[in-house]
Amino acid sequence: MWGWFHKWSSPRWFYQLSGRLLPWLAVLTALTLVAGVAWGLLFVPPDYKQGNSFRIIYIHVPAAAVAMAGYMVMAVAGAISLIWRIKLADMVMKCCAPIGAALTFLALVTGAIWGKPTWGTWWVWDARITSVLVLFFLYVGVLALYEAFDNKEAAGRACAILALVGAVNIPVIYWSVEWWYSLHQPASISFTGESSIHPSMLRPLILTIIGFYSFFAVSLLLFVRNEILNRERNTRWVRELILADSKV
Amino acid sequence: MYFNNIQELWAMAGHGPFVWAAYGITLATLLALLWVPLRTRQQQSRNLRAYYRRLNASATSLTDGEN
Amino acid sequence: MNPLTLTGLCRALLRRELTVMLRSRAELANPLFFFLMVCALFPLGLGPSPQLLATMAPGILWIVALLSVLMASDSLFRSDFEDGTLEQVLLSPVSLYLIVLIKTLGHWLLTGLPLTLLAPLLALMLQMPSSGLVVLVLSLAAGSLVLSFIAAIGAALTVGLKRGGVLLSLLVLPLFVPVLIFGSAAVQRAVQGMDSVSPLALLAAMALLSLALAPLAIAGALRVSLDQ
Amino acid sequence: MQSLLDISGLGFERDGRQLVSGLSFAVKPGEVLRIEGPNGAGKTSLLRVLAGLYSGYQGDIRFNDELLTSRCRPLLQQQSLFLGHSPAIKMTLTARENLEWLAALQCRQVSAGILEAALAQVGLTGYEDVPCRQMSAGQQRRVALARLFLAPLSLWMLDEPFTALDKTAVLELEGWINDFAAQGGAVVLTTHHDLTTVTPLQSIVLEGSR
Repeated sequence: MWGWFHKWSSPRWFYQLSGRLLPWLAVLTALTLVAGVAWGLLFVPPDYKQGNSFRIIYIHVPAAAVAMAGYMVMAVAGAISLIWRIKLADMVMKCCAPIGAALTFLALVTGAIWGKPTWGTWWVWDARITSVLVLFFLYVGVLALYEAFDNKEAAGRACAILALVGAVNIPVIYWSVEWWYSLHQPASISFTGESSIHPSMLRPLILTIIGFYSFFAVSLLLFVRNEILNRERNTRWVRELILADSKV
Repeated sequence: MYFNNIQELWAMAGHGPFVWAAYGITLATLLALLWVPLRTRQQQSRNLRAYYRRLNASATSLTDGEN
Repeated sequence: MNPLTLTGLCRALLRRELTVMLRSRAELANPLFFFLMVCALFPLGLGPSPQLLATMAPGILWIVALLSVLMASDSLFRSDFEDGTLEQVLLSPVSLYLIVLIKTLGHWLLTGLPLTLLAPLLALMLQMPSSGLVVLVLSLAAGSLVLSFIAAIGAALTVGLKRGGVLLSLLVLPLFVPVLIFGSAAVQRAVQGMDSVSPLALLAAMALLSLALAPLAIAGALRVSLDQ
Repeated sequence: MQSLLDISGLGFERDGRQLVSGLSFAVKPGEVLRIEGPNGAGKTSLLRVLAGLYSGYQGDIRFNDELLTSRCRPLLQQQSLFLGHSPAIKMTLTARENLEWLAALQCRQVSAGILEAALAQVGLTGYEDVPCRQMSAGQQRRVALARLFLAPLSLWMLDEPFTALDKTAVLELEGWINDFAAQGGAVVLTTHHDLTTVTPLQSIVLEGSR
């Protein structure tokens, strides 16, 4: 039973597989993002209450969703590398962190920009945005911990534990922030009030969400491939690949 | 298209600057998340080539790396 | 040389923790003075008006208590790491989960609990209505336990690092968010006369959950930090 | 005679350098094994790998023919003692409190008699209730060595045990090692001090990274 698991976790096999997958993923990302953005920006009528600023939803919501999913991917990869000590999982975890942090930051910035024209303040203490802010702090924690260790293998295992503890806490954090938000319900500044946006306007959102997920995969594969080459430098296949690469 | 001309699209009834700023920052971030790995890939192959040259000089063996 | 019973073992481990901490009494007082001083800063910063302070008191007390627990937790494993006793703990056949559980509980007894007992005094200082005092103590008792265990995870992760102090707060503050939310909400409700059973119940649930799960993460983190 | 500790094909690397690879040796009861080599050759690391403090190694370690996985090593931990560079005692505690706690870590209840006998053996009679902070470095090292006499052990792992010991203490320690070996115990140690009076002495030399 362990045969396939072992084969799948070999960096070389992953490098070859990702090489074949990347072009298709890149095309999928480009198509969905361009179509979704064009549809959302150009063709959908403005929201009767929020005007045109609601169009930012098409990038804000996917960024927040993928950032959260990215943290879960990081935690799972960390768990795999901790339990079975698979190098590949450690690399995937290490590469998830910067991408996830960037997407979380993007969600915060687009959220702030969206808040200004709609509610007149750059920062809205809405339940969703506050949770994304805490998620951003979790990412910063993992990045800072990884940099603090000299021995990178220990750094990987420490970050795996932190990511797991964080992942266990994310539902509690999201739920407690929702509870906190409903407790201090200010005037109905409801950010996440998609329900108030007409459903037909949300269709482009599906496209952009798919686009952001596949973008995450593309960027992650690119980072992981670099990491594989770096860590497997003493192997014959990497050497042949690099030296062959130089002729091109 | 909902907007009749480019000026209307750009202005977006006053919300244009915000919408375009948000989309601009998103585009920049996504491009950065693609450009950084591609950039390090080139630097890395340069470093690894130099590393292999040093390796040749001291002629140590390579593992087959099949694990 | 008869083998040690489980209760004997727990008693020996706990006695050692408490003796070590009680031997350096000054160190124990630091979190308390920190709690006192920072709470005193708020009226200086926000102005002395009793109404303003009364409404802010639950939040201030909880935030400063949280920071005091965080400050006290940095030294949890560091002194044992420096004099080599932590290495012997990892070499012990006794399950690391148990040792870490008792060590963190002992640490909480001498840092988290005193903070909880000091809080009512500061609440009066911050003009908080006395109707909230009981709930304040209850919420801080359960809350400081959760905070101590979460901070212990961060301390275990950063014990091997030279300048781990600031990093510790960076790691654990996001994890403190739910505790702070329910803790200060419970006290605020009590102050306004509403019943605060549900937040308190949630805090108690979190306390039990962290009591059971956190030692797993702490043990794992110690193994990683010392496995270099 | 069946070997107590059997190492085959042991290899590990530190900071990217392969310090040891393909190392195989065995330690039989009654033997004293000294690990030699230049500084940075991995002597301490090898000892830490044997004790189970460092799990980043390849190869097999068998204790009484039972393969030690990095997770479960209770048999080894119960019958052996590892003394590292630092004496592993709390300065604010007294010798008695330190030894009681360290014995509890080995699931052993130490009666006052045994504890005082162990301290007497290392020449610390009367120091039972003195905080270790007020002791000299040599005396603190003696408190750590007293742990060797708290319970019947079959393996000692000593890392530079002679540091901070004066002349007489060095001879005493060599005597204890000889007695322990005579009674069938095994000792693995690293030291720069040349062991004159230790009898059946094997040694392995780590050349250090090429």
